[in-house]
Amino acid sequence: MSNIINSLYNIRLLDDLARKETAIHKIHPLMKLLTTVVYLTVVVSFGKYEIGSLLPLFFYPVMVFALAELPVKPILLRVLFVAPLIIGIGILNPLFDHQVFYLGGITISRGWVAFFSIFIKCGLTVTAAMLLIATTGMDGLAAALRMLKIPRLFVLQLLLTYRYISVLMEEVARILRAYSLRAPEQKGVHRNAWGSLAGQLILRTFDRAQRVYEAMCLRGFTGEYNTGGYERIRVWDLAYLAGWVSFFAITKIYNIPMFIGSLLTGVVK
Amino acid sequence: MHMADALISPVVGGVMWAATAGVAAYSIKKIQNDLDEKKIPLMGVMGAFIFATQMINFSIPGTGSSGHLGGGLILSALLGPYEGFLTMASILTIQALFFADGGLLALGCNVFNLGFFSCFIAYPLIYKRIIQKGYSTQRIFGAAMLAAIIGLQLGAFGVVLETLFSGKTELPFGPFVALMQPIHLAIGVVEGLVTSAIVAFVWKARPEIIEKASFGVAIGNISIKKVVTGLAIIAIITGGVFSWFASVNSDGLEWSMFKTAGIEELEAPDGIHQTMSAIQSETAFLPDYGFKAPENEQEQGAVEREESWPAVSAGTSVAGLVGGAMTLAMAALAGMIIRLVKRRKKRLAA
Amino acid sequence: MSHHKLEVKDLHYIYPDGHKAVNDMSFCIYHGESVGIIGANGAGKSTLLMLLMGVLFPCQGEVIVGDVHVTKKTLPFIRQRLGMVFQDPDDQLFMTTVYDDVAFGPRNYKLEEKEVENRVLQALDIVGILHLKDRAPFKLSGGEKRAAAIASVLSMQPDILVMDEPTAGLDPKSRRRVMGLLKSFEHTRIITSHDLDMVFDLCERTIVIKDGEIAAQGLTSEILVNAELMDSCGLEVPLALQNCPVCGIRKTVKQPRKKGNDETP
Amino acid sequence: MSHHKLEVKDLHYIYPDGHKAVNDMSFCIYHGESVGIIGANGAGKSTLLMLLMGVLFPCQGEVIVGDVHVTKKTLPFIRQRLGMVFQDPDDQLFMTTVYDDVAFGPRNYKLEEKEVENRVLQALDIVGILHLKDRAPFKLSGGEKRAAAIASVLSMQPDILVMDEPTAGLDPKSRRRVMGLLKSFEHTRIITSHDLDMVFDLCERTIVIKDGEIAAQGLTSEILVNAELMDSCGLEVPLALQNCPVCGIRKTVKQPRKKGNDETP
Ligand SMILES: Nc1ncnc2c1ncn2[C@@H]1O[C@H](COP(=O)(O)OP(=O)(O)OP(=O)(O)O)[C@@H](O)[C@H]1O
Ligand SMILES: Nc1ncnc2c1ncn2[C@@H]1O[C@H](COP(=O)(O)OP(=O)(O)OP(=O)(O)O)[C@@H](O)[C@H]1O
Ligand SMILES: [Mg+2]
Ligand SMILES: [Mg+2]
Repeated sequence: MSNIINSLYNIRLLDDLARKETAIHKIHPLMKLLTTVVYLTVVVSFGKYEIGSLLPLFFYPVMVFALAELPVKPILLRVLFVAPLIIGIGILNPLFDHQVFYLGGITISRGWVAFFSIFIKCGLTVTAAMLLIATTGMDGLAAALRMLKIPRLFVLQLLLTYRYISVLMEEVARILRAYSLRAPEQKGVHRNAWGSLAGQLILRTFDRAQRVYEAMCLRGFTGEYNTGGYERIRVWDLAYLAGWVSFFAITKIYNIPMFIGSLLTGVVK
Repeated sequence: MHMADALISPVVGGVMWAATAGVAAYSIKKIQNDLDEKKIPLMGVMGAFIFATQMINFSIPGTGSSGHLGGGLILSALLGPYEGFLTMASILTIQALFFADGGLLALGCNVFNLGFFSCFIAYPLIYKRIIQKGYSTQRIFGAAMLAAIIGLQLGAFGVVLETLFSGKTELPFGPFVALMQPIHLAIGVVEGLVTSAIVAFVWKARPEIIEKASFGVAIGNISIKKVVTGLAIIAIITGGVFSWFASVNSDGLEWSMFKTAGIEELEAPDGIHQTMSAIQSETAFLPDYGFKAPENEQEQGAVEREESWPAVSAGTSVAGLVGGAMTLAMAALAGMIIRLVKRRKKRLAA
Repeated sequence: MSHHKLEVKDLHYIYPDGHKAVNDMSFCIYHGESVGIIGANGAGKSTLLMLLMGVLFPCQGEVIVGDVHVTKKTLPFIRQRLGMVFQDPDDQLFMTTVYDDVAFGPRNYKLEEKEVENRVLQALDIVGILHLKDRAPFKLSGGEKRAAAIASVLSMQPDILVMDEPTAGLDPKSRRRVMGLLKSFEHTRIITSHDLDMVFDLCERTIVIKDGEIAAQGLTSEILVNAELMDSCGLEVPLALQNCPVCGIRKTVKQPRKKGNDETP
Repeated sequence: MSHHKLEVKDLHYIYPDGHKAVNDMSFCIYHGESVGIIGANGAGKSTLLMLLMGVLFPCQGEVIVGDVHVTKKTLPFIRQRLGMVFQDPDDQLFMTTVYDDVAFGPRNYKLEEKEVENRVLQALDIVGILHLKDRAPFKLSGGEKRAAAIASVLSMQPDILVMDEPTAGLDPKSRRRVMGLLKSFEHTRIITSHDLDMVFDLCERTIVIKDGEIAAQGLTSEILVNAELMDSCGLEVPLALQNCPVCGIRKTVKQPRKKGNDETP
């Protein structure tokens, strides 16, 4: 119940954020999508014991957060929400990987290093995906997908699913509310009511689908979802992509923290 | 049982993406031929329905815990397998984007695990076979239960394999399987119960919906065979290309030697050739060497334990720690400066 | 302008489950007329509207818009001429912003983006929700949603406006606003509603439906005051005409159309 | 019977997105009273009802039923005393037959099956749909669904009945039936509606809400005829009280509760 309400807020929050008008929001959706994909790939391409060289990748989310003026807290909360699952799997590392090494007299387990590596990667990847949607929005993303020649059927379906999630979740919330009012002491829905409860919902869903489609046809829909002209890709958009991609490439090739570290420690010596 | 980005390697992610894209493309083609345009919004709304029902936690009798609907099977039963698969794909896409369930790179894996097995294996080979003899409440129950359990078992096994191949986390095969499969047996039972309850309900209330879905679309054994063959080919080719790429760049031991030597060597270029190959291998999506050539698997496994661990010397680690801290501090600083500047600009404008 | 005439001949419709929802209806609506369609829950009003719009196709009989029969082939033509507002605005708003939703129709007709913008802004202005144009439809209140749904149809500039219960769930003020809007629309209007006071106020002519058949049709000022007819069709005389708490029960009126204007704030 | 008093003190509620929906409301409803809650779309009526039912919990202030504060702990107790009928009966009916649906509540209280049956049959009888007991809820007409939803709450024998827009979307006859039913219920009733004629007819007392605050409360016969107040809250005087075609516009009434009865068929 509170779960479903929270989900609704989350969707709506990201949706609202996507309607801001900052420099990042104005960048072409396709470029943002590509940047994100490259970023994710680079993040996950680091080995399981690598932490140091991963760190420069923090620059990307930080910059986007700042430039797009996004609130940090709600998005990071979402990341934490996913964390238990990752921790659940990651925690097995210290259990199975007992090898240790010494660093300045301290014993450090390799398993723990792997665990932290996973943890950081989780944070970075999840944040990157949320940032993409929070700066691009679903319509923008759909436009980008169409430019990538993803079949219109799929894109259309994606958009409709997205749109109807809010409507249906509200319906579910109302049904659950009615249920809990008459079954005050239960957690979850009792199995006797499973089928009919979900069944009612599905019948309504079917009828709604029918009506939605009819409403679309009545307004001249013939199969192509027109979201209005997306501007052409500008040089600036390309520069954005190129800039980030080269940064990612550099972090991938050179261990920047090590470089900085050697410089500093070298100076100290 | 969503896979997360952080747990997969680019190779596994890429291969599964390719496989999923292949199945999706095939499904789209199938649907376009069928061209019942009304199905598009139906798929959209059904996707939303699955999404919404996943928020309903059903109490699992006797255990005090609760589970929710996976969705693949019910989508196939109500819409048909191709539509079901595509719908599942958009649900997972939205979950990845908005809820950080799974991730964009892992999307291929997730769609495959949750969509392919239930829509293209469990549905046609189990559910449809049983239901073909005619609908009845018992048969719906049996078919849904069996199909749901098997679909989820396959999916869970997929998760195990993908995780192992990715090698991001230290999980011995045995215990992992022993952990995953029973959990998903329980989830499968719930899924089966829910699916059969819903399908039985819809069948009683609006039989035309269900009967149309299963008999309207011709999903004979031939097309299934085609899908599976196509998939196998895609998987073999992509996997092959990647592994070939891997072995060319770093022939077995050499590769691991290179890794062991660590990064310092990179900064001391011994001629253009070496640098190039170093860059290439570092950028070739293969640090974890997910796809091992089968013949030297043993050896490879043994070597890998040693290899991906960077050489540790006190000097480099201190430098690494200092540098890491500096990098993070710089990132934070940059962010704060931008915020400050923006805020000041706004204040000036106001 | 007789080409905007809408004619229904011997219309029959049976739902796939065998339910006879529309049974031998015939009527004709002329250009610029405003016609109310009333009847009890389940009488067949919405089904009739769907048949007019070519959302459903009759089992027998025909619908003629101007000189064109409504068939699968002529649908694009028909739909450019008729605009329909659904009973539930949620069914109709499917884009992420109100603007995009209202622009959906014009964009489908491949108009220039400039022209689309003109039409959208104009439509939003008419219904008084220009300030909501960048909001998400699902965050609006019930009344605002209804207004957005109406705008999304107005932007297509239809010759015939069809509305299914346009005032349900609206507060009295918003109801008046929608009524004002419908009054100022100079093309043909076809309206179904349980709000008989609105029908009384807006429609010159009324068609009463009972169990899928036309029970009566004629001047609203004659039909709606016929207590017996209303009663037999699960309806009743509009509230404004019922027993005045001050002077007792009187049910005859002469000029229904004048009434609402005095009251509108 | 003062223990069925419902008291609201300094109630505040802010939706997680920061929207202030309820802002410092205080009122008290006594046993057996029938109270109308009215206000424009988005005024905060539904939010208020949810706070009363403990579906939402206030950010500040409290709701007291009898002597019990509404908190997470007291919810089972509260919900046995308050029954709520939702705006859309579809949300409320989820079992496969009307009987099971009405029996759902009592069964959750672990009553004897004999007692359950008694209650169900009695509830169905009150709303007049005993003959529908073995039908599937989703196959009923709108009015029948509404009646079933009410029965499903009555069977829990609440001391306080809460209804959100009980007559929306109903045809005039069904509306009268629901009104008759509410009239005959002798416990406390709290009703929100845009159907001010119904409120006028059913409720002795009315609370007017505007932008989450109480704009006025008092006798219905005084509040609803106050054209200025109504207007400032996005409402208007009930239709039956608006210009009587015979005696002109008059807005004072003495005995609202008598009116409807003469008309009900
Ligand atoms: N998809 C359907 N399949 C079978 N019967 C249907 C379907 N839709 C509607 N009906 C039936 O057809 C009849 C007419 O329905 P319709 O929706 O036209 O009524 P209506 O006059 O619009 O009622 P309301 O005032 O409640 O909106 C009803 O008896 C209804 O049960
Ligand atoms: N889940 C929500 N999140 C944020 N704001 C909400 C939510 N639900 C309602 N609101 C807002 O709170 C205000 C009060 O809503 P509420 O549903 O109580 O209105 P209402 O008086 O019942 O209106 P109506 O007559 O349309 O039913 C509205 O402005 C609405 O936009
Ligand atoms: Mg209708
Ligand atoms: Mg409300």
